[in-house]
Amino acid sequence: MSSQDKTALAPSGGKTADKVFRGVAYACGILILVVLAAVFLFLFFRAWPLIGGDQKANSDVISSFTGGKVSSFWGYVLPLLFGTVLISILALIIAFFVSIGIALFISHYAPKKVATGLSYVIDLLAAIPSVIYGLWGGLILVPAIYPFWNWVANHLGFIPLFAGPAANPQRTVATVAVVLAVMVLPIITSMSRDIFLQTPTLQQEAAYGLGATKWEMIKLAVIPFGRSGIVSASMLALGRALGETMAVLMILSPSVTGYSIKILQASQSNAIASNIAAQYPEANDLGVSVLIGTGLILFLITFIVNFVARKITEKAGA
Amino acid sequence: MGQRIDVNHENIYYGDFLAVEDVNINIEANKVTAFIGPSGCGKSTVLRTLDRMHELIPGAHVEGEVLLEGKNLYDKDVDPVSVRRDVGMVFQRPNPFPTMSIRENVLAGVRLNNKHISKSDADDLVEWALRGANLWNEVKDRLDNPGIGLSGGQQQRLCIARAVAVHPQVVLMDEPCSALDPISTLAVEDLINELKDDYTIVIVTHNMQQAARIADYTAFFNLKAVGQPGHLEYFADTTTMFNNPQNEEAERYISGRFG
Amino acid sequence: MGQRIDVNHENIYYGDFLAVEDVNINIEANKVTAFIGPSGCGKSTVLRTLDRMHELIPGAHVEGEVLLEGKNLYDKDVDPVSVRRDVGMVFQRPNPFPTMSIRENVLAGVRLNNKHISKSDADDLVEWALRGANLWNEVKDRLDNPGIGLSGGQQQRLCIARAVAVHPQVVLMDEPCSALDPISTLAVEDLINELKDDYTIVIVTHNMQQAARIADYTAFFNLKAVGQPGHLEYFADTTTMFNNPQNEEAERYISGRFG
Amino acid sequence: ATVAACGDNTASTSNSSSSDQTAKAAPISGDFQGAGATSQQAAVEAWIAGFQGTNPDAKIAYNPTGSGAGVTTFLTGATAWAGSDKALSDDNIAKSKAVCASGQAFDVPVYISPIAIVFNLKGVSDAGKHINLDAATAAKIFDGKITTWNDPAIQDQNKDLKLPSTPITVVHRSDKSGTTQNFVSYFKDQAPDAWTYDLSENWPNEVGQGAKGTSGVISTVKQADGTIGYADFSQVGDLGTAAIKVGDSYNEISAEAGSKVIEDSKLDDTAKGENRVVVKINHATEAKGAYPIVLVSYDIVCPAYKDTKQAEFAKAWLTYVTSDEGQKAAQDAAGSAPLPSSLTSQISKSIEAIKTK
Amino acid sequence: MAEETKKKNLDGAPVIDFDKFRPSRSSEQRRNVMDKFMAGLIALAFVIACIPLVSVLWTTIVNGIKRLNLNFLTYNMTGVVGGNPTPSGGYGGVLHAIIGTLEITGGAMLISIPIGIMCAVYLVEYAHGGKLAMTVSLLVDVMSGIPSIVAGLFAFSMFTIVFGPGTINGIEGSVALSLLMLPTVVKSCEEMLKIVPNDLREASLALGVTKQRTIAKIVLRTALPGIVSGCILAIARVIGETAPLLMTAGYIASTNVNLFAGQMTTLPVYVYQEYSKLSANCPANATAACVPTIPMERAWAAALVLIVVVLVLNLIGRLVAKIFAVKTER
Ligand SMILES: Nc1ncnc2c1ncn2[C@@H]1O[C@H](COP(=O)(O)OP(=O)(O)OP(=O)(O)O)[C@@H](O)[C@H]1O
Ligand SMILES: Nc1ncnc2c1ncn2[C@@H]1O[C@H](COP(=O)(O)OP(=O)(O)OP(=O)(O)O)[C@@H](O)[C@H]1O
Ligand SMILES: [Mg+2]
Ligand SMILES: [Mg+2]
Ligand SMILES: O=P([O-])([O-])[O-]
Repeated sequence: MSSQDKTALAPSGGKTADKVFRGVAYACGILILVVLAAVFLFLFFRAWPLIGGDQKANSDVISSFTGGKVSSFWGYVLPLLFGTVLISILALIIAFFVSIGIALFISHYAPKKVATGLSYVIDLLAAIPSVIYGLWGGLILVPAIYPFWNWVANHLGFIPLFAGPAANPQRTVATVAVVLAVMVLPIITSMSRDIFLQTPTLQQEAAYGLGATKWEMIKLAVIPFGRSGIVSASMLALGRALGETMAVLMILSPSVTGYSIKILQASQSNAIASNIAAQYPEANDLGVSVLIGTGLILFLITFIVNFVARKITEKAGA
Repeated sequence: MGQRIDVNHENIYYGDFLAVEDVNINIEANKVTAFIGPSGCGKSTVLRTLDRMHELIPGAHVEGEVLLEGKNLYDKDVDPVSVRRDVGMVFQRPNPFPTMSIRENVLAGVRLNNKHISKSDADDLVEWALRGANLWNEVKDRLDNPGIGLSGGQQQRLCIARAVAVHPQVVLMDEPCSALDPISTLAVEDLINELKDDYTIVIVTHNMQQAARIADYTAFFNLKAVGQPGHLEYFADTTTMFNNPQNEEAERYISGRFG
Repeated sequence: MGQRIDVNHENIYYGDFLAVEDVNINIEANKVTAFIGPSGCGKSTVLRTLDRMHELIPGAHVEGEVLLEGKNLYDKDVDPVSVRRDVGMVFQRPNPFPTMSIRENVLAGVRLNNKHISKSDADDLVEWALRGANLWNEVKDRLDNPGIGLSGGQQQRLCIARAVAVHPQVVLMDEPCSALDPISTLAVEDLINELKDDYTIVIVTHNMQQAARIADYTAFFNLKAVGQPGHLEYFADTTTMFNNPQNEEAERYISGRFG
Repeated sequence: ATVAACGDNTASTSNSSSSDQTAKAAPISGDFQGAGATSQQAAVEAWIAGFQGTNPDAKIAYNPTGSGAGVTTFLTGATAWAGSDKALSDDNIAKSKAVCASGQAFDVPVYISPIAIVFNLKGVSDAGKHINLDAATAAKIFDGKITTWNDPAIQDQNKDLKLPSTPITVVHRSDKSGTTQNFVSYFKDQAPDAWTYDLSENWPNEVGQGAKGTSGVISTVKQADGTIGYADFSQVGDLGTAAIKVGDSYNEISAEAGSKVIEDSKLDDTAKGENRVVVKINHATEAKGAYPIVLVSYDIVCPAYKDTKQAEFAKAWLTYVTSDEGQKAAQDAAGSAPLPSSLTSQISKSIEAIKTK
Repeated sequence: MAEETKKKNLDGAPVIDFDKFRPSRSSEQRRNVMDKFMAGLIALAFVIACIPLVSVLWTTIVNGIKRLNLNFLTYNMTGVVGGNPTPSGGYGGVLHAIIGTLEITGGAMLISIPIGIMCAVYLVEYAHGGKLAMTVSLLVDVMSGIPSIVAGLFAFSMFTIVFGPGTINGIEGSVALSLLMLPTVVKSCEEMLKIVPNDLREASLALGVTKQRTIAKIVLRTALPGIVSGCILAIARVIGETAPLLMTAGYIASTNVNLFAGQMTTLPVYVYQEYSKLSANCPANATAACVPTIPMERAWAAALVLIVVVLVLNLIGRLVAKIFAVKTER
């Protein structure tokens, strides 16, 4: 037998390939750090005049952005930040439950043949560009959704969030949140669907074997298995919502400055990303620095959000 | 009290593939019935039709009748959930719920029906079930650790504890001891012996000694050839099966055990 | 020719947890050595240190020596890859490669190492290995079907075929028969008997009969208490172990088998 | 540039015009880029098509990035010219020295377009009727001081209309925009008491709703009853427009009416720098038929380029664009107002200053 | 059975009154109702989601089909003036934008997919949760939150610094997009690699296969369908980006096939630009062939083309996934 002329522990081939592969993998890992550092440094470098430049010129630029209402950077960016987070969280709340529902529908309720088609539809929707959502939201949804939000404002107006009167046309935070929810929904759906489908049959059968109904089986086996996947999908979705530019830009009637949770009224809030897009084309050099400063803040906020989410995931996974 | 199961003219399919053909078997109440036979002959498949787990596989379906105390499990108006509540199951591979503690694993089934169980009732039940599965002494100090942290054998015993904790009328076991060491196996066999006072037990085993030790009746499944459907070759009480089988194939198979 | 393994003062850790303590054992070349013992005592753990699979678990490490023909596997200059090429392994749960056909599964060890092998050599090898695992007749007509489509028992035999196809010098088996029916088990046992002409075999089993049937030497592992490290309690040739053990614990354990 | 012809809509008639071309200078060829004001986009498209009719080998691209970005890009030297809704700032002029081969950049008006006050009001705009507004009333509406359509201030000026009590929804630009600045500068000049905000390209208050771009404003105005906004005249469509009080009459919007106010305006003598032609719009004009709310958009070029080809192009381009032919093309494509003859000699003088040798 | 045979296992075990835990009629009913209710709710979730989805598609198709013809697909926007027809008989088209979209997205794929996969391999196969790996995977999460507009600014400035001010070209857009794709690729590959059972790695390693070959031929191969669908999602994430491309790739009316020089139009930018034009002017003396609403019509038609391009890419991805599909365990 051929094994007989083998000597014990003869060096194996492929060691160089092994090393190279490993090296490339490490390099790619580290590249992430480098790229991120580059982005960080650039943003910081471009935003530097805000800190190190002529403060008088800074206030003038910011005043020109706000019609003289605000002249300090923080006074400018914090309301924007508030609006960004408000819109994104609302979108996530709307999308989350619907997405999990759809994911479960595809993974565990719909007949297998139909499910493939349905998940194809959802995948496709993830690919609909935000500019199309912007078109659709601004031209179709805004007039169509007005009666509904008007109804909400009339009947639930005692809740500060829904304080009326509902703006007409509905170019409001509420409508934008709905559009962003539609946009991020496929992200959460397709990721959680994939995870749900991976739930080990053994786990599911264990639950069924105990006499669980389908829903109980899902609670016992599917959701716990998919939990960290759901959280990370939601975070991806939140990240997308926080950074969404075109749809917000094309739908929302923004405020210049100020904090408000009146989501059914127009000109109450604005988001950082769409504000950059709206101001950038006409901004001068210093104006661009201010806008990049706001971008840096947005970047930091996504950092914090993701960091917290990450900690939650880690705890849940333990 | 355990309940009897009668299987009449059962054909079992995976999609278009007929996996097991024309099974007729009467499983007595409060007895232990063992399924033996070569790999791939359909023991697990038949077992899983007894609590309608089979139909969870897409495309899988069953023809014929499975009567639990005379009531066909496959009748239109029968809810598979209630079938599985009355007919418990222990699987070939241990499958504790990975996110749950040992304690919660045991209680998982009971919690479905009883949202609020008093702490003391729960404690009692956990202890009873874990003792029954011969796991109590090993885990009593770490009931709140995750069930997935146990070794394979321990996990399987945990699954047995979980299954009996809901107090089903019939318990199906698919090679429950194949991952267990002899001491645990013995404990489980003892448990099976005890359980038959209250339940009907059906067990798939590849260990003929085990079948001989614990079963009252033994069903021998066979397979004409690979790709052909399996079938029930011979069914007899265990003594007859192992000492004086009236079926040539069965005899060959059983004596082959010691070949 | 098989090679001998000598384990000296081996302590095995999972992170900080000392799982197995001070193992000393001499595994003879071209013999079958069986590991037995209660669940959780560390049989699998020790076995996995013999081809450095243990260190794949993050945080896991080993103290002491494992000498393959006098050469310490854990020496700095030893490549674990070449260790694993010389020391094959069959696992407790069947794990065929899901992307590969039956044929490719058998050839995986050869192919993945970028060895070029002519079609006829490959055919011969596939047939040789599958016959050895008593699977040839069942699968010869569907060698190009996916390996994952086989039943559990068939899958495990496929994994055995895959392991022997690379002609290792030592074959480690972790409860390879726990998912097999008796006929397949028998075939595998026969195979083991054949293989020991060329290879050294170490097998973990919970089936003492199996150990008695096939092993030349038997090692009994034990566990003082749960949470304590396991250890090698008693090592002897199989006849002594089963007929006249010089160790009380071992005797209790072995006789308990038939309790 | 050779492969780029793929998919081009080449005019089958393009050769016919090359006969009269022979009389003039040799046709321009090469790649030329411009960037800047979005307002000029439709006109520039027409100009490019027209220019290429006589210079088929010139490949011209205009990126409507916005005036600010257009000027910034121009000042890096990456573009041959910039389009801008604003005249150059002193700072820009200073920076341009580094980009131009010699001298400083200058701006000439190329595109004049009236800004319409558009509204959507049941029973009025859909009946094809105008409303009359004076500067103060309009300013108060856009400042949220007048909130219903039947407010006496409006009703008094529109005796023949039956105005409903519908609330007014103001719609304004949400992005930084030259249109906004030109629009509110009218209020600042003509109704300083009603409009107290600083002049800015950003909309200064939170009245009503903001929308991105002229297209956003128009579609928002269309979406609800009672809305009022402002937009480039060419985008008005079937919305109602306001006639603005000039002197004692209310003048309706039209391209010619927009041209008249420029004709009646002076050059801005505060614009420092050679060759510059910057219009100081005379919002107080009382010229007959003039419509005072207009946007003037400029082209920004260097008097000398490091690459003479660019200089040749810039000169030919501006010559064409400001010619009657060019202005006619813009009028057809974008509905803009023609450059008044009062400006043309100034403009030609500046263009002549571009050195092509 | 008699008390004396009471099982030795259960010595000391509490006596349980199982009737207490029997399902009562009400609890059974509650569970059944809950099950039905949740099934209903879950199906409802799908229906709710379908409303906007169908509406988006319907709107795009109805509005887009009007101008979507061969002429639209085979011409660019040169020589298009106002609402007038072009010499070719159409009203301008998207050929240049289709080419730009494919090239820029392709460039982004070539940059980010290899890096992303190898980074995931590093995280899952090599790092074993070390400090560096924790940082990397944390930063990947963070990176997925980079707003696209910031990615655009980053690429713009990088090219400005390296290749001189005012540089605008296709590859610059690819760089911006790859920054957005990378975290999605890494994350989805990471998830997919994690799902590959450890059994398979062990089986391969135990055969004496090197780690590199185990990863390349077993792990990546097993995860391939998941990776492909992850990459498709990542492409889907960027193919419709508008804001960063406005800054980096620019906008041009003619066709440019050179990714490395000159401005390039992509479909989303085209849609946005046409939307911004809203309507075209038709002079008073214009013929009936002059269509004032043509820019919006082109915008919708291009949106439809964009959706179709995405659809085709998806189809290709699915086909690839299917061809290499792994049969999962029973
Ligand atoms: N999910 C499935 N889809 C298709 N065929 C299946 C499936 N599960 C099992 N089979 C086939 O059905 C037949 C019976 O399989 P089964 O698992 O019941 O055998 P078994 O007697 O339990 O074998 P073992 O002792 O190996 O567990 C086999 O031919 C098997 O290939
Ligand atoms: N990956 C792991 N991490 C930490 N501890 C482990 C791990 N695997 C096993 N152990 C622990 O090591 C000890 C020995 O386990 P091992 O699986 O080797 O036992 P065994 O004798 O093979 O048991 P069985 O017969 O059930 O397979 C047990 O206490 C187990 O809990
Ligand atoms: Mg089975
Ligand atoms: Mg083990
Ligand atoms: O042309 P504007 O976008 O600045 O109005």
